[in-house]
Amino acid sequence: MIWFISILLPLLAAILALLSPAVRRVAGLLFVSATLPALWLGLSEVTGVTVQWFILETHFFLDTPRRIILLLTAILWAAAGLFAASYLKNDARQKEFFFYFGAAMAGNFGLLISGDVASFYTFFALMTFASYGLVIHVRTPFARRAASIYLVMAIIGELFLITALYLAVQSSGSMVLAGIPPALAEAPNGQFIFLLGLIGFGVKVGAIPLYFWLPLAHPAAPAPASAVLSGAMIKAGLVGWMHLAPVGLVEWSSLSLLMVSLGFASALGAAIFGLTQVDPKTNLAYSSISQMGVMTVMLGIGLYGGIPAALLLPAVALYAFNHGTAKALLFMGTALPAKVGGSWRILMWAGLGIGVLAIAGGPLTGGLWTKYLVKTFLGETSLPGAQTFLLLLTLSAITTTLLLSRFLHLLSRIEAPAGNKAPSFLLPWILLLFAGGWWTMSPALLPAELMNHITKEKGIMAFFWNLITNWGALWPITIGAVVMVFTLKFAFLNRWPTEKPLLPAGDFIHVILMAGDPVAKGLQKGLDLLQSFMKTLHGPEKLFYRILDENRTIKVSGSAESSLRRWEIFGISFFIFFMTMFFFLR
Amino acid sequence: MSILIDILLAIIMVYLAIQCLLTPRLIQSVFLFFAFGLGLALAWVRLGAIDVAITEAAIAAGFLGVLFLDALKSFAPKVSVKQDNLEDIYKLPRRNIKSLILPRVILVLGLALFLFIALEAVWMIPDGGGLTASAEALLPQSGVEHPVTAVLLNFRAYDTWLEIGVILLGLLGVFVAGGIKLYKKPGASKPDPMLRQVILFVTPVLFLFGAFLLYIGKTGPGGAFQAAVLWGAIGILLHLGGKPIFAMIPRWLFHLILTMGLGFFLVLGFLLIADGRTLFEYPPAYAGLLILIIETLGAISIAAALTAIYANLNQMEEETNEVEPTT
Amino acid sequence: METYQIYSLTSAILFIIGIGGIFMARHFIKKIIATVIMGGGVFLSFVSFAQRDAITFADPVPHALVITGIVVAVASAALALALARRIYQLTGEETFTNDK
Amino acid sequence: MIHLPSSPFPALLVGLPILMATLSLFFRPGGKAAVGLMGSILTAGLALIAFVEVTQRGTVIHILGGWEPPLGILLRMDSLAAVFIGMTAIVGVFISLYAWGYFRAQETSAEGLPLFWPLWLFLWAGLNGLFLSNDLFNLFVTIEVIGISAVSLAVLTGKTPALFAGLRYLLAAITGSMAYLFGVSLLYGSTGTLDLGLLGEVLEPGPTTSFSLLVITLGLMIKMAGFPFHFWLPPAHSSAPAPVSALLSALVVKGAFYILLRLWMEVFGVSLTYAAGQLIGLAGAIAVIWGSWQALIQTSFKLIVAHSSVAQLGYLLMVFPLLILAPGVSADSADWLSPAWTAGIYQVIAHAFAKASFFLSAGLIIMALGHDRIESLRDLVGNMRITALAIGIAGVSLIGLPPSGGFMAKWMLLKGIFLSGQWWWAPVVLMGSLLTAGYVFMLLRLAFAPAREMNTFRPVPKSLEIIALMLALGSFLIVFPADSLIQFLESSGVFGSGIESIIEGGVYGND
Repeated sequence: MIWFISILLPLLAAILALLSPAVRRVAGLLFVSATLPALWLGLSEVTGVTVQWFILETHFFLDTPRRIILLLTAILWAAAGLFAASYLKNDARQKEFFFYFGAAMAGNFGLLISGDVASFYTFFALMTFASYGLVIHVRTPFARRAASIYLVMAIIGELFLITALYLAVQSSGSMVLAGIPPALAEAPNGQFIFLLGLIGFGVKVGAIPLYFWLPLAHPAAPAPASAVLSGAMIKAGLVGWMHLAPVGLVEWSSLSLLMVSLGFASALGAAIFGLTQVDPKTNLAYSSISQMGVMTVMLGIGLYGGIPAALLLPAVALYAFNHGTAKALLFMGTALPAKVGGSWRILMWAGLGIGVLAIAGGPLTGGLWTKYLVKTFLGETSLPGAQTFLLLLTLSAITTTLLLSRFLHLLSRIEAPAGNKAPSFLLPWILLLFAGGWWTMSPALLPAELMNHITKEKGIMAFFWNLITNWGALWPITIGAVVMVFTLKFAFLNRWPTEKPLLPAGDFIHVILMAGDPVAKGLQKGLDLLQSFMKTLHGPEKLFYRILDENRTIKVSGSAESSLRRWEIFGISFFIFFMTMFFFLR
Repeated sequence: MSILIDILLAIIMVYLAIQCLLTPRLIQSVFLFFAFGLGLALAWVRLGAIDVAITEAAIAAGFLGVLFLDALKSFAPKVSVKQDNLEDIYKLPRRNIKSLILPRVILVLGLALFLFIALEAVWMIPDGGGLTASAEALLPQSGVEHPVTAVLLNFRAYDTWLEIGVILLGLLGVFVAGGIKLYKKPGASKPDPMLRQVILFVTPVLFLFGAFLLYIGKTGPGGAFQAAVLWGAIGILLHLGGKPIFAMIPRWLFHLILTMGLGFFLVLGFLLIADGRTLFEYPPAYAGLLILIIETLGAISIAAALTAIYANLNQMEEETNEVEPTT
Repeated sequence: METYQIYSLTSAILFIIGIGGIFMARHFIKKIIATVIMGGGVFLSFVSFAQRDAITFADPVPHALVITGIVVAVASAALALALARRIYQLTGEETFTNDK
Repeated sequence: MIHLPSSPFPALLVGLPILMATLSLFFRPGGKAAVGLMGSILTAGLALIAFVEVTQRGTVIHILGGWEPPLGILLRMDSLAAVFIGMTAIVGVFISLYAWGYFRAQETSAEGLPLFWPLWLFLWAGLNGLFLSNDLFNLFVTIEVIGISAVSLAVLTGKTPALFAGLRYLLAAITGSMAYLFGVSLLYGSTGTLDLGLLGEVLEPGPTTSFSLLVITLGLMIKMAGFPFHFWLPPAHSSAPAPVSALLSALVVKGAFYILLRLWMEVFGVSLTYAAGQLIGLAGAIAVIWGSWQALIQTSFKLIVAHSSVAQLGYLLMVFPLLILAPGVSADSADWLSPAWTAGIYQVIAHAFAKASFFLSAGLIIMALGHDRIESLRDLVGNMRITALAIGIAGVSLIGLPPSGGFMAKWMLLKGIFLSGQWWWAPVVLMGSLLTAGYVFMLLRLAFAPAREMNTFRPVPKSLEIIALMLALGSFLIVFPADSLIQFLESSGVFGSGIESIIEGGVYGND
C-alpha cells in the first residue's frame, strides 16, 4: 500500500494545492509530508510487490541503486517543496506551479519505484510533461522558448524510448523491468534496442549531442524547480539507462567506447562551454551536463563487461546522489545572494562553498569518494585506452573546479541587501545543507560488498583518512582553484564577459553553424523550422502547421479526398478491393 | 417449353433493368421500373412464391412506383428543359466530362469481372437443403396452415416485428428528411369529381379484397403485408380524392393506428415473457387466434404508415419553405 | 438447366446492374431505382434457392425473408426519395455533381 | 447451444427502447423528450443489469418464440455482446442527458428535432439487437433499423449540406446492406442455415463461400467506413447536430465492425488466408494515415473530429491481420491472439468515449460561437474552461498517451504486432499517434492562445460541459478495470472457438 501512497500523495497534494487557497498557505508542509512515504521507502529494506488486480499487473520494485536515487529524490523534493512554498509566496501563478510540481513529483517517485515497463513509462511521461509546466512557469520569452524546445526534445525522446521499451518487452517476453537487461544481453538485436534507449533517455540525461535543451530549460524554471530538475529529474534518464543496460553481462565494445567517449566529451566540453556563460544558473546547468557525462562514462565501462552490476550500479547511484544534493543546493542558492544580508551571508557562502567542493571532489566530501570510485573502476576495466581516460578524468576535475569557481564569482557580483536580512526560504536551504551530512557519510549507503571491494578490507576509517591525505586526488581541485584565482585577479578579469555570454547558451546548433557555411545553408531550413517551434507557446504541432501552410499540400490532399467521394471512384475502389481480396481467398 | 418462358422472362427483366437505368428521360425510367417490378412479380409466380409476388407487385412495384411517379411531379418538367443543354446540367468544363470516361470504362470492366465471379459463385453453389423439412415438421404447432405465414408470424416473428418497426421508422425518417411539420395534418389534393366517384366505388372493393387476403393468409398465399398495401391504397386514393383520411381523425387516433401493430406485438411478447415464456412464444392453443389479431393490427398499422408516407411526400412542396435553405 | 438456375443467374446479373447503376447513374431518382433493382436481384436469388429446395412446398423461410426484405428496402427507398426531393426543392440540385 | 442458461434480458433489451420510442410518439415535443430521456435511462439500467447477469452466469441465450435454430432465431448475450451493450448503455445515457439539455437550449427552427427521441431509441434498439443477434438475416434487419434511424438523425437539422450528406450516407448504406444480403442469400443457399453457430460448423470452402464472404465483408466495410469506403462519413458526421454526431461516431459505425469481427471469427475461418488478413490490415493502415492527415488539414472542428473517426476506425481493421495465422503457425504458440483482439475491443470503447466527448464539446462550441471554425477557438480556455479540459483529456486518449484507454488499446495492439512478428504495422501505429497528436495539439494550442479579437462566447449550460467532460474522463477510467475486463472477454468460450476456426484456416494457408 505504501507504494501506492507514495505516488498518490504528491498527486493529491497537487490537486489540493490547485483547488484550495487554504491548502496553498501550508504548501510547504504539504509537499514535505507528501515525500515522507518515498523517504521511508528509500531508507527501508523492502524490495518490491506485485499488484495483480491493478491494470494488467503492476509491479513495484526497488534495488540498492534505485533506493539510493529514491532517497536523493525524496530529500530534494522535500527541500524544494519547502523552499518553493516560501519562495513563490507572492507569485501570481503559484497554484499552477504547485500543481505541476506535485504532478512531476508523483511521476518522479513513480518511475523510481515501478517495476514494470508500462507504469515506468507512464510515470516517466507524467514527469516529463508535468515539468513542462515548471519550465514555462515565469512566462518570459526566454522561458517560453526554452519550454518549447524542451517539449520538442521531450517528445522526440519519448518516441525513441517507447520504441526501445516495446522492443525490450518483446525480447524479454514480460513487462517486468528487472528481466530486461538479461534479455537484451541474449537478444540478437540487443545492441540496437539499447542504442534506441540510449538516445531516448539521453535526451533527459542531457548527453551529447542531445543536451542543448538543458542549459535553456533548467535555468528558465524558478530556483526550486531548477533544483529538482537538475538534481532529481535528470537522474530519471540515468535510471532508464540502468534498466536497459546489461551491465556485467555483455561485452559490447563499440557501444561501451561510444558511451565512454561521449561521456568524456560531455564532461569536458560542457564545462568549457559553461565557462563562457554569464548566468549562474546556466553555469550550473552546464555543470550538470558535465557531471552526467561522468556517470555516462561509468555505465559505459559496465557495458564492456568484467565489472558486475552489483558493484557498478550502486557506485553510479552514489555519484548521482552526491551530485544531486549538491546541485540542488547550488541551484536554490542562486536565489539567495540577492536576498541574504549581513552575517547570514557567511552561512550562505559557507554552504555554497561546501556545495561546490562536493561536486568538484574536495576533501571531506562525498565528491572525493565518488571520484575515487570512478577512478577505481577505470583502473579495473580492460577497456582499451583506459589510461587516457584516467587522464581525461583528472582534466574534467580541473574544468569542473574552474566552472564552479566561475559560478561563485558570478554570484559574488550580485548586490547584497543592506542589513541583517534572511528570507524565509533560507530555512529549507539550510535543512538541505544539513541533509548534506550525507555527503561525507553518503558512502554508508553503499552495499557492504562494494565497500569491501573499494577499501580492500582495510576498514573504512583507515581508508577514509588515506583518502583525505591522498594528494593524487586533490591536486586537480587545487590547480583549478589556483587558475581561477589568477584569472580573477589578473589579466582575464577585465575581458571576461559578464554581460553577454561568449557563446549563446546551450545551442549546440550554433557551434555547428560556425563550423561552416555549407553546413549552415543545409541546416537553414531545419533551423527555420526550429525557429517556428520556438516562436510559439506550444511547439510540436507547428511542424505540421508548417507543412500544412503549404497551400499546394492542402489542395492536393483535399482534392484527393473529394475524388474518393465520387461515386465512380467509389465503384472502382470497390472492384479493386474485391478483385484483390478474391485472389487471396481460398 | 416452360423453360423457354423462364429464359424469355429473365432476358426481359435484364433488358428492363438496364434500359431503366440508361434511358435519359426520367419519366421513361420510372415506367420501365414499373414494368421491371411486374416482371419480377411474374418471375416469382414462376418460382411458386405467390406471397412474394403479391408483395412485390403491391409494395415494391406498386407503392414505390407511385412514390416515384409522384416525385416526377417535382423533378420532371425541369429535367426536360435541361435536356436541351447538357453542359448546363453538369456545370462542368469539357475537360472534366472527358475525365469521366476513363473511370467509367474501368468501372464497366470491373463490373464484367465481378459478374463472372458472381455467376461462378451462383452456378457452383452447393445444395444446402434449406429448411423446408423442419418447417414442415413444425407447421402443425404453429397455429396456421400456410408455411410462409407460419415463418413470418411465428417461427421468425421477431424479424417481422422489427420490420413493422422499420416501416414506422421510415415514416419518421420521411418526416425528418422532408422537412415536414410533424403536427401539421396533410392537406387534401384538389378534388376531381370524376376521380371521386371512382374512388367511392373502388374503396369498399379494395377493403373487402384486403380483408380477404388477410384472412386467407392463414391457409394460403396472402397475409398482413399484402392486405396492408391494399388498405394503404385506399388511404392513398382517398387522399387523392380530396379526403385525406388522417386530416380527418384526431392525432392520437392517428398515432394509435400507426403504432398499434408494433405495440400489440410487443406488449404481447412482454406478457409472454412475464408468463415465463420467451418473446413471441405463443401458447399453442391460442397461436392461430393471436396470429390473426397481430396480422390484422399489423396490416392496419402498415397501411396507415404507407398512406402517411405517400401523403407527406405528396404534400412536401406545398408544406415547407419555412426552413431557410443554407449553403 | 433448371428453372431455379435461370433465375439465380438472373439474380446475379440484376445485382450487378443495380450496383453499376448506383456507381454510374447521376440523377438521384436513378440511383434510388438502382438500389431497388439491386435489392430485386438479391431477393430473386433467395427465392430461386427456395424453389430448388422444395419438397412438398417451396422452402418457406426465404419467402418470408424476402417479404421482410422488400418492405425494409421500400422503407429505405422512401426515405431516400424524401431526401432527394427535399434537396431538389431547396437547391435545385438533382445530382451529386456540385456537392464537393 | 441449448444447454446455455436462458434469460429474458436479451429480448427486453430490444423491446424496451422500441416500446418507449412508440410511446413517445403520442406526446408533444416536451413530452417526447421526457419519455425519451426516461426510456434512455431505463434502457441503460436494463443493459447494466443484463451486463451483471452475464458476469454472473456467463453466456445467456433467449430462444425467440421457443423455436430453436436453424428455423427460429436465437439471441445470444456472451461477454463480447455484453461489453458492447454496456458501452452503448453508458455512452448512450450520457448523450441522452446531453441531448435533453442541448435541444432545450437550442432555439429550434427545424421541425424534426423532437423526433430525435424516438429515432434514437429505435437506433438503440437496433444496436442492442445487432449485438445480441445470432442470425444472419436478423443482423440485416437490425443494420437496416440502425441505418434508417441513423440517416434520419443525421439530417435532423434539415440544412442542405446535411441533406446531401444524408442521401450519400443512405445510398452507401443501402449498397452495403444489399451486398451483405446477397452474401447471406448465397450462404443460405449453400448451407440451409442462417444461424452463426451452425453456419460455422457446416461451411465448406469454395467459390460460393469466398464470394459471399467477400460481398459481406465489403458491405460491412462500407457501413463501418473502412478505407477506401469512408467517403460518406466525414460529411454525414460533421453536418449532424452534436448529440447525433456523437452517437454516429461513437456507436453506429461500431455495429458493422462488431458483425465483421463476429463473422470473421466464427463463420468464415474456412476461407480466410493470411494474405486476406494482410489486405484488410493494409486498408486499416492507410485509413489511419490518410484519416489523420485529412483531419490535420481541416479548418472546422467537427470535420477534424469526423476525419479522425476514419483514422481511429482504421486501427480496428488492423486487428484482423493479427488474428489470422501464417501457414505453419499453430494456435498454441500464437500468444498474441488475445492481446490483439482485446486491443480491438479496447479501441472501440476508448474511441466511443473520446469521440463522443469531442463531438459534444463541438456542439457546445457551436452553441457558444455559432460556428466551429477552428481559428475562433482562440482563448477557449478563458471562456469555456471545462470544455477545453474535456477536449484536452479526450485528445490525450485519442493520441494514446498513458494512462488512457486509447493508450491501453494501442499498447496491446503493439504487443500483438510485435509478438506476432508482423512488425510492419508498428510504424503505422506510431505514425498515427504522431499525426493525432498533431491535430489535438493544434486544437489545444489555439485553445490556449490569447484571443486576437474579441470573440463573443455566448454562455452555455454548465451541465452540458460537465457531461462532455465526464465522457472524456470515462475514456481514462476504463483503464482501471482493464484486467478484469479482458479476463471477462476471454472467458467467452464462443469467441475462443472463433479464433480456433481461424487458426485452422491459417494452418492450411494459401494452397
